[in-house]
Amino acid sequence: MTNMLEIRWHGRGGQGAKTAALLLAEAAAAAGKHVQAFPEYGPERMGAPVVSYNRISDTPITLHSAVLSPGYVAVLDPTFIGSIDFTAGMPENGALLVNTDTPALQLRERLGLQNDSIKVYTIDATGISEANIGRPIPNTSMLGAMVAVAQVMELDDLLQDTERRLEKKFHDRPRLIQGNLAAITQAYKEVECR
Amino acid sequence: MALQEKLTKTAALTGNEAAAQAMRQIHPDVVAAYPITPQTEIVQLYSTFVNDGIVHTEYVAVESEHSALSATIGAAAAGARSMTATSSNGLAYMWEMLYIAAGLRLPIVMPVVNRALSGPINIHCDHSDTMGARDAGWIQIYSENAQEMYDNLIQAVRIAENPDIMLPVMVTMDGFIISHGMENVELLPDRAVEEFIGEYRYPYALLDIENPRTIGPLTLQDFYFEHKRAQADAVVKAKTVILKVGEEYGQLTDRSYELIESYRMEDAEYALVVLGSTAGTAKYVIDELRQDGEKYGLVKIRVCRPFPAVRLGEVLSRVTAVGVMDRADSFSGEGGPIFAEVRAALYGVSHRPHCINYIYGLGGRDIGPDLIRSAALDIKSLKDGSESDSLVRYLGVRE
Amino acid sequence: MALPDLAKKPVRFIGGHRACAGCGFPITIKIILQAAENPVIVGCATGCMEVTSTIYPYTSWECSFIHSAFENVAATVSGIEAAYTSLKRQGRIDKDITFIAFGGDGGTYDIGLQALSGALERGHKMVYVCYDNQGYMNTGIQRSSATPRGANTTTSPAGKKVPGKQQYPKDLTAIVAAHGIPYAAQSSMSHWNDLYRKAKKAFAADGPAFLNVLSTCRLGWGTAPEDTVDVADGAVQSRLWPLYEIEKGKWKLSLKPRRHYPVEKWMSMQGRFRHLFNPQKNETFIEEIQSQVDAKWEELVRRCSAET
Amino acid sequence: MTESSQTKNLLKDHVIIDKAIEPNAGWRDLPIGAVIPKGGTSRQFTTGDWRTIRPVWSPEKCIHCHRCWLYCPDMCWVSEDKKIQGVDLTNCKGCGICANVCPTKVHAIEMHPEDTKTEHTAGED
Repeated sequence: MTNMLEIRWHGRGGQGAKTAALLLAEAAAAAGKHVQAFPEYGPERMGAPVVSYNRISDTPITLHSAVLSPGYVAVLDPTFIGSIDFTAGMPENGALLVNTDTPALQLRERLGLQNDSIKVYTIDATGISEANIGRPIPNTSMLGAMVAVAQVMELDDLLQDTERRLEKKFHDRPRLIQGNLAAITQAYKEVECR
Repeated sequence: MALQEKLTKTAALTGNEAAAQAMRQIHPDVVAAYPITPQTEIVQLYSTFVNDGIVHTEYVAVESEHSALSATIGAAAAGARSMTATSSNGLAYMWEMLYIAAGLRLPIVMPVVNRALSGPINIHCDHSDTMGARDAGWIQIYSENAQEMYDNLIQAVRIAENPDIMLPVMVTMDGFIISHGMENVELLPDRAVEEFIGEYRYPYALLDIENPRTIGPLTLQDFYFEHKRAQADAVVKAKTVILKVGEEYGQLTDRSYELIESYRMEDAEYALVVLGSTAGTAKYVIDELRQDGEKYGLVKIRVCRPFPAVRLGEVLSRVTAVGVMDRADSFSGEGGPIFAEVRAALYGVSHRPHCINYIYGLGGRDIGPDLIRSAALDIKSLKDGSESDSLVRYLGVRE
Repeated sequence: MALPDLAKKPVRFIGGHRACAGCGFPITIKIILQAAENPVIVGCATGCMEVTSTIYPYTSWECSFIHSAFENVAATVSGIEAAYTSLKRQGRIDKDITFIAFGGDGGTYDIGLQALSGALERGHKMVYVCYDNQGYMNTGIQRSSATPRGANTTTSPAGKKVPGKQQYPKDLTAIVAAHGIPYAAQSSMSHWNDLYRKAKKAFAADGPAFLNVLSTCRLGWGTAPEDTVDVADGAVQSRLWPLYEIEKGKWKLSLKPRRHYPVEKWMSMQGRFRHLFNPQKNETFIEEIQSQVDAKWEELVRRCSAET
Repeated sequence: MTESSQTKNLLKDHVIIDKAIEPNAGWRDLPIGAVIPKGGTSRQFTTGDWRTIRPVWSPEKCIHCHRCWLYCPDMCWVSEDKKIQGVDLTNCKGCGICANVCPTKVHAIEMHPEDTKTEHTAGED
């Protein structure tokens, strides 16, 4: 069970934090992993800060408790910076992935991270989404970046599974599918670490 | 998410999706249901199956849970395989009809997503809803995860409709934790489920109009007791049937099921007794304790009605101390419902272990490995001590 | 249809039931069942009808019958109708079957109103029959929202200060009609021809239909058993219980009593209003009831003539 | 799900547990769920002994309007070929509705106290 990844996603209601966790779980499951994805449910509606989680492992996962010390944290909305402690509970050598156009080094300074062992990754997921899909929906870009950061699976596996999934949903909109795949690929490759 | 893509053999599904898929494969003739958090997704998905023409089910979007079970009762008595689903206050609103479904011996299968009962209102998991319905005459099967929810629902049809049983079955999973959590689930092919469950049989179908029957008459002092005695007998027989169905299901899937699941109990000195999703987390803790050289084991109660008292007695009589974890309080002043029943089960065994109760997780309060470990270590201290200090301990509540 | 012809059809509700001597509802059942051409499946709410006709192991029903609880007959029959629809669609059943739900006024006006409303809104093809005997008679004559003003019941007793039930009955037929179902009607077991004709229409309706049928409870009303039909007739003649129907939204009066028949006369036939006459007559109270009956009648007549 | 030909007559295939219900039957011998597996079993239950007065029918006066047949709550009046044959007192509770609904001018039914011997009642030949 030592190989189990735990991920926490921060977003706003309606922004896709829950979907990002579900997409990652589905892709990882398709790649043969044991997965969990679960949101933290409250009465919040659109716009409120929300959190969701993943567990991903090579062996079956029996834990059904909250993720308290995620090795990986993803932040879908840059406007959270300064208002939420993303690193809460993160262990040594954890990795923080933020959707922002701020370079990673600058972000690290802005966040004033106490723990030097935590790696900070940035990706302009909103910009990548706009460029490739034509809409500022960052979750597939963030998915690509997170797969790279946490080394969940090979990029090709992720692309294959996502394509299959999107084809079911958007079979009449091939450009949308290609745009999402391009966004995933770009985010996977461009994610920056400091 | 498109539904068809979920039809592969293994999929990542939420508990609610797994339940809806099981229902789709069971393919009831009638589903009458009312939405309630956290069950809502099940009825949403099912109505999508109906409106997409994937199932031939007649979907009755009733105006309340009372009517949901009433319509399901009517449909089952008419001669149609019928299902509903609910949670929490919805189950409470069905209360009267729960007893009637069981008393009329209608083999209805109902997923129940465990949620705390009001008040105060809370939408998260505990077992107060189904624990309160233990004596309604339904068979109760608790699921640890989404896979078990799926497996249990399919087996429930066979159990309910067995001619010796003919009782309704509720299959539960923990609200949000399982219902909204996505996990790997292995699905059977549709055809395999169809063959496993067979055709619906109710001997007194109302729609068999050439043979008019009266269902639900008034029975008085001269007959009511006999009807109830027969009902009690069916519950006893259900133990054998559940085992048989669980074994047969194992041949189909490599996942066989019993009344209880013993985890690392072979040489255990201490045991936890748990239901539902917490059993999974507790297994993780047991593994850790075993790594530390501590002889702990776990007993998961899968079937709560009929209550597996004899099996529990056999398994638990070998240990020194037992911690019974209840995700509901019975407000008896003497601990939770499972505690009372486990202790009663231990009365008849020659070597009675110490037995203590941990009430935990009410209203969805998280139960993590640390809390379970603290309870596990706590029962070890009972070894030489007396039980005179509080037998009922609240785990994870602020003092 | 002449009565002797009606008697040629086998009756699907038989004797040996244990309703009071002179009970009204068996007459209601008989007239309605004689009007059904198809095989019928009957659902019944808890109440006198269910309790007295199905005392195990005896049943007075010659057709398929189910009772499950008090407030849910509309939902129970919804399920049966859904089962029928499903099996028919699957080709597993081919007969035409008629579904009837019987409920008393307690099970219909009060505790069962939600289930009734739900079933009507969903559009199940069933005929819901309220056998309205104006109170909870099964449990010992308690008031319901169908009990007329002034009636003495065990929960609206004629006391020293309060002379029986204070409220006027709920206009259930209008409430039901407001669901926009294809057919709703008010009838009385005293007017068999009217009831028979309306039952026929109800069975033929393309969707849910509703019959609100006044059915005397001689025990609860305090009348002699032989007067069961007469006292129901009095309610119709006095215009307290008008006979009308609402067909596809069109309101139509079925009967316009010719002579003036004061409500007082109908009330004086019944023990439940005795306190309004003895030891002295409560003129103001009775007059007020009369004027309410008149106002309701005029409103109904306006509504019906506006429609034609 | 494919519709096999066997499922067509599913309702016909039901196993009917059609035991007669004995008054002293043990719990194993009763149909499940308190179902009464046959219609009209109240035929075996007699309510005639509730009666203190009985209807006496005069066939010569009867015009066979069938109002008695219709308004009898206990289905006692026997009709054959559109003619009233008499009253079967097995379940007659003596309510007197029949005598009351018999048209005044016809007056073919009278209520008599139970202790008087009467003729012209069906099934009493």
